[in-house]
Amino acid sequence: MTVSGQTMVIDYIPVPVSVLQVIDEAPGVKTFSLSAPQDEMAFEAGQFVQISVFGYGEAPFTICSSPAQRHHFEICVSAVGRVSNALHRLAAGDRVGMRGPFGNPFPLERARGKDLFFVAGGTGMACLRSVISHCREHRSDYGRLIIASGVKSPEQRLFVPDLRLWHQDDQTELHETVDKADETWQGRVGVVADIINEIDFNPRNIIAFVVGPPIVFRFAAQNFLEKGVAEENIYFSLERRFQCGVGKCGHCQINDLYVCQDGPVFSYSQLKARSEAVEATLPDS
Amino acid sequence: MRSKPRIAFFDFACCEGCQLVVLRLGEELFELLEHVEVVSWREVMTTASDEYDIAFCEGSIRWQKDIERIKKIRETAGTLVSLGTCASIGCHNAIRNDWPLDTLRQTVYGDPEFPQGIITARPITAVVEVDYQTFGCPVSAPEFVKVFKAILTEQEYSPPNRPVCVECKLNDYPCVYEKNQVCLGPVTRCGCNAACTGYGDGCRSCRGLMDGANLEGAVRALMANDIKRHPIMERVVSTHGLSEADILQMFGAYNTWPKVERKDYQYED
Amino acid sequence: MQSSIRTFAAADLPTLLHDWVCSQPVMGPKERRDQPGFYYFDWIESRDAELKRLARLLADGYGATTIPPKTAFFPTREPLFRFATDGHVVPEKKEQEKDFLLVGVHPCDLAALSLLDRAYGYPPADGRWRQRRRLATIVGIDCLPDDYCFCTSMGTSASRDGCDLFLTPIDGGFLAEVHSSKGQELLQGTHTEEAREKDLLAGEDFLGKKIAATGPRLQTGLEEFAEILEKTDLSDVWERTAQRCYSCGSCNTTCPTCFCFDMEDSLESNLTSGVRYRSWGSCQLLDFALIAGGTNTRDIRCQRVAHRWHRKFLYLQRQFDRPYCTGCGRCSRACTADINIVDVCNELIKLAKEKK
Amino acid sequence: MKIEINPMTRVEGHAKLDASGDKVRFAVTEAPRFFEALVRDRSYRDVSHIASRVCGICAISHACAALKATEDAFGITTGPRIRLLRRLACYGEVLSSHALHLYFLAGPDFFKASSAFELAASDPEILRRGNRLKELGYVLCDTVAGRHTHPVAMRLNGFTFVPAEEDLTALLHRLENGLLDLQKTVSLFKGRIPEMERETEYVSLRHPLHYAFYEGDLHSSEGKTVPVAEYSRQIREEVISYSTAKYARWHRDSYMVGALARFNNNSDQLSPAAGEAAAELGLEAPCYNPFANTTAQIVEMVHCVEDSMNLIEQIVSTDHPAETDEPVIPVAGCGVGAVEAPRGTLFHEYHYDGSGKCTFANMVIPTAQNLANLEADLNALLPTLAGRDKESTALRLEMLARAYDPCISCSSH
Ligand SMILES: Cc1cc2nc3c(=O)[nH]c(=O)nc-3n(C[C@H](O)[C@H](O)[C@H](O)COP(=O)(O)OP(=O)(O)OC[C@H]3O[C@@H](n4cnc5c(N)ncnc54)[C@H](O)[C@@H]3O)c2cc1C
Ligand code: SF4
Ligand code: SF4
Ligand code: SF4
Repeated sequence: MTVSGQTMVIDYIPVPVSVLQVIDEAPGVKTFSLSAPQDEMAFEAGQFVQISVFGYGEAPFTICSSPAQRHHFEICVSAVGRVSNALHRLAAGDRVGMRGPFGNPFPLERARGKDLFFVAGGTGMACLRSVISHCREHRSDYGRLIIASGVKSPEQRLFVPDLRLWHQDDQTELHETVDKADETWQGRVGVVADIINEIDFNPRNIIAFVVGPPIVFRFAAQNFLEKGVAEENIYFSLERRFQCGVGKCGHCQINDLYVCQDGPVFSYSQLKARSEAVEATLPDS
Repeated sequence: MRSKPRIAFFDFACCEGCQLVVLRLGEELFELLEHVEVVSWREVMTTASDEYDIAFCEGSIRWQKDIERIKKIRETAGTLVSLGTCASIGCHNAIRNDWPLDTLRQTVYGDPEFPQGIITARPITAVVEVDYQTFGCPVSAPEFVKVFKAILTEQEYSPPNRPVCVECKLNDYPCVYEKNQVCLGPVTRCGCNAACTGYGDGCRSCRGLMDGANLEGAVRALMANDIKRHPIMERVVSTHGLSEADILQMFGAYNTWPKVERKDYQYED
Repeated sequence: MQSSIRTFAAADLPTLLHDWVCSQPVMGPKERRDQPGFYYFDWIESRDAELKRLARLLADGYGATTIPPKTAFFPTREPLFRFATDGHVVPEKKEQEKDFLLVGVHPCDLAALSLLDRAYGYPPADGRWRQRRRLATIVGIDCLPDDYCFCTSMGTSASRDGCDLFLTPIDGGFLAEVHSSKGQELLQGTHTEEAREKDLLAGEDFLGKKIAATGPRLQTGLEEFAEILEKTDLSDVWERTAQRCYSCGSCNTTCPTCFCFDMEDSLESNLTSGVRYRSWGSCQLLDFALIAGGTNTRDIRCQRVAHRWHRKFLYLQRQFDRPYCTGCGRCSRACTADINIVDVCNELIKLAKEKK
Repeated sequence: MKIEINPMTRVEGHAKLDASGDKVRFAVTEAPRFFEALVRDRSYRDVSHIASRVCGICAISHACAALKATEDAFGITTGPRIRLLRRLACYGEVLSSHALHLYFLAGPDFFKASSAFELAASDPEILRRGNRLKELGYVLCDTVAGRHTHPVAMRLNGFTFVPAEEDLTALLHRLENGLLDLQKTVSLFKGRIPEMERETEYVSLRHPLHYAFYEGDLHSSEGKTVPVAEYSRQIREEVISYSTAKYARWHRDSYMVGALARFNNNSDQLSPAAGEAAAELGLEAPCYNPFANTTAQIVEMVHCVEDSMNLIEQIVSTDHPAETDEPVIPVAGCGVGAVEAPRGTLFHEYHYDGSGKCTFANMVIPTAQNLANLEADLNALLPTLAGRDKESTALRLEMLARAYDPCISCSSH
């Protein structure tokens, strides 16, 4: 079991991994720290694993910990269905199955020397945390690291200790917003895509990474495009439901692309002409 | 480990075939029951309890007093399961709503007034919300088992939204159209493992129409008219010579309840 | 291995089959006794009556099976592994870890197996498919078309892809093309002769007859067809087709080249152990493209119908250089809504021409 | 003493039993489903399928009665093989239904248990055996009709599917084992049946050649035999104010149908092993003990198992076709069909118009026919229980009601 691409034959049999720790992230969202199979987990930021809760099924989750951390890895899961709810009932010491990692990572080679703009809507942060951690660990390889994060309400914020850190040090520029504030929230209120319009950046030197619900994809893309960011420099990480993770079961197809193999990270230019990429349908089209 | 959940079986107007299907599971049932404590099951037990966690309800609502009874069950049970087509979508019971109650009473008892207390027939799902639905007349055993296990392992269960044809194919059963029989399988929710078509009889849609079923397409495919057909379908249509009314009546045998919304219905409740 | 062509007498077929069945498990076509004309692939028992029936089907020809022979490598529903809910997994013992023989595969189905070799072989390869393919020896047989076959348009009428031995019925016997050493071995126990000129001609004659008898035809080449699908707005045809389509998936579940699947965990009554199964899927089913949050990227029937043609004749054509259709006609035969794949293709072609 | 048992448990359907003073009442409280009305206007194709939904326990009997009535209306005479197969399915149903009654419904009373599960806790083998016998009956039905509840393969003038010879002969071995289980059943229940005596009229079908289940004429122990088509002129049905099931009478105020009635009328035609079982159980015709209905059921189970083997041999050696693709041509007409359901004689009558739409239906259900007789028996039993406490009186009354094996949802249909 190694990084996808090197795994040449697949038999759909997961390897058991242990739950090391369960962290309550937000209502309905938990982070699981899982042991790496054979104590070694090689992956790149943006890749996902297929997690099995036996008796319930299997589902894809992006690894949300830093690729530098190899003895264990983390996934952040919102409870929406069969597997995710079952995961939420697990505790440290329980075992789950894992296959992968699979999928294409974020194109960090292309991003070298560029300013990076991360836009996370809701649990989208789960998907971006790994790449953000990586960029901070390799700070000198990149220009500005701008992070826009939006959640429905303050209690929905994920990775609060990380957010605090990203806020405090000067390595990252973190902009947070909530759809609806409460008494604990003094920060910005409003939709996350608007942050793109409020910040000065050089559109020609930007690589944007967007993850969120379809509405966030649509408005973020529109705003970046209006600012003059090239289509091929806007990246999305998409979600579909699928069974295999290796381009066989057919469920994740977006027209001719397989989310599991050609993605889950896609550039806007790849998606815009594809009718089934609902995330890339611009709001006014 | 928490203590065993208490389960109860209840029946309303029906043939009690669903309970027989459950009883017929035999050894498998006994194994499943290891995980629970059966506290009420009138058909096979004398003792009964008013406290239970999981209730399986079979049958349709027929008497006025059934409404109170099912509401009480709903309040008591943490998990409520509608068992079979009568409970989930009304089954044949709902056909009776096509007729005024007086006519029915006159036809059967020779007295338009007797018995009293009867209301429009409806599935229990029309009165209370249920947590799990099972279908089939009688309930499909594999689905019952699946739901039972899903409840015990706290899983969701969404009834399959695919037609019986899928199960015919996966079992390599011949399509009954090739036997010159009409089949409603292409629009019927699967989950029965093609119980009827496997024995050469057309599906009668006892598990109800699946979501997004193409009824118009079915009428078009089965109705005697002059569209171009392939030989198998041609033979079926020419021998059975179905009219649109016939086709809709076939679909209606188990699927009549939703029509209750119709304006020309006489409500009796 | 040099390919050679031999002949043997029809009367020798039953003994040949007997030898094969004695040496390894054999899967071949059968006809349902309660429904003549319905064929299926199944394991052949060594009983005389069963071998005679098989010999008859091979000699007289048999119509396409409803479920294609890919089932030998990818069963309609198969256990992947057993598990314990505490996280212990045990690979399911593969039923056929032994070599086996698949006999009576028609040319279009040979082509289909090789298409699936490409799809399942594309890295990372599907281990189960590959393993079973390696264990199998395949004997193909030539056939004559029925009203639905259109292999000539798909270039599969004379396919010998991946077969070890290929039989063509000729007067009084069979022409046996040997395509591998395994194929050669299969003939060892029987008296065969080098094919003579006249036998080869008889073989060609058979193919000629087959091609001549194949009625339905695609009105354009395959690459042009892919282009039509890519470039033209064909919604009229999609909508017309979707009005009839049930989304029942029978077109996919009978197709020899479809390879989508679903996986499902099934718990045993003890609730602590179970089996993960995989079973054939279908992109025509309503839930196929459902994603978390309840969005369905193909919730409209018309999108699903279009996807089927796009996937078969455009996406996979571009990925593997072959359309994922062999012209076997199974989907049209199975469709209870009378949707005929060739008719729809030709309607699409016609519409594209009109739009030009 | 006032006793009310509501609802009756371990019976099929909803009923209540109340006794106050010296009067006992057995009231069917099951909701009527108006089957006789809802088949009206529907196509002949659906009638037998809707009819089988009257009852989950005797689904095959309802389907057979409906098919026979419809065939009668359309002037169809079924071939011998079809009749043999249907008889086999009826045997399966009788076996499974009686096994259900014996081991799951009535049985626990004889062992002071409140349910079969409780019984299983003390002796799991009893429940297993009951389950095996029930399953054997179902398997017979499955083999012939696709499944027991509700049969799929039975159609007008034939079957949509006919079991292969191997499938039928494979049953023989199971049937032999069934006989062994039945021997144990005989010893288990022997001597446990309460005593009582009340002579009444016994009604069943009677066939000149065999112990009637699937076919025969209507016969009364009063000495009268009429064709079943006569049923409505002989038997009077009557609506009772407190019950949604109708009561029936023929020569007397009430009559009994079911296993005991059949035994009393036809015991001369029982299979050899069934005859032996009857002798061992001390059952002799005529028997006037209604509790012995349960005993008669055991005897009938033996008969069904033994004669099934016989039937299978006949079916295998008859090659008259039973499966057909040919559509039935409906004609205007009326037809009556009667079978012996596990609980007694079941009549269906249908009228069709020329297009095959049903214009009239009537179903006379065994349990309904028994109700008047059951009440009479209960009223005869009550005075003999004087001196017992309330609980044991109630139990005894309940046991008598259960002995009739009432099928209540059926009776109000
Ligand atoms: C590459 C990738 C990375 C991902 N990363 C993450 C991650 O980091 N964190 C995370 O939380 N999620 C992630 N997801 C999403 C996650 O995989 C899905 O939410 C997945 O469906 C969860 O599986 P489940 O079994 O819990 O839910 P499912 O049981 O599959 O249900 C999911 C949803 O589907 C709907 N649904 C399912 N079945 C039906 C039906 N029959 N009828 C109607 N609706 C139905 C329901 O609305 C439900 O909300 C990722 C997905 C992909 C593809
Ligand atoms: S028999 Fe019915 S359900 Fe089965 S494939 Fe044919 S049409 Fe579909
Ligand atoms: S078989 Fe026909 S009706 Fe069914 S999904 Fe395919 S095209 Fe549609
Ligand atoms: S698409 Fe139809 S004709 Fe083509 S290979 Fe599949 S089943 Fe055969």
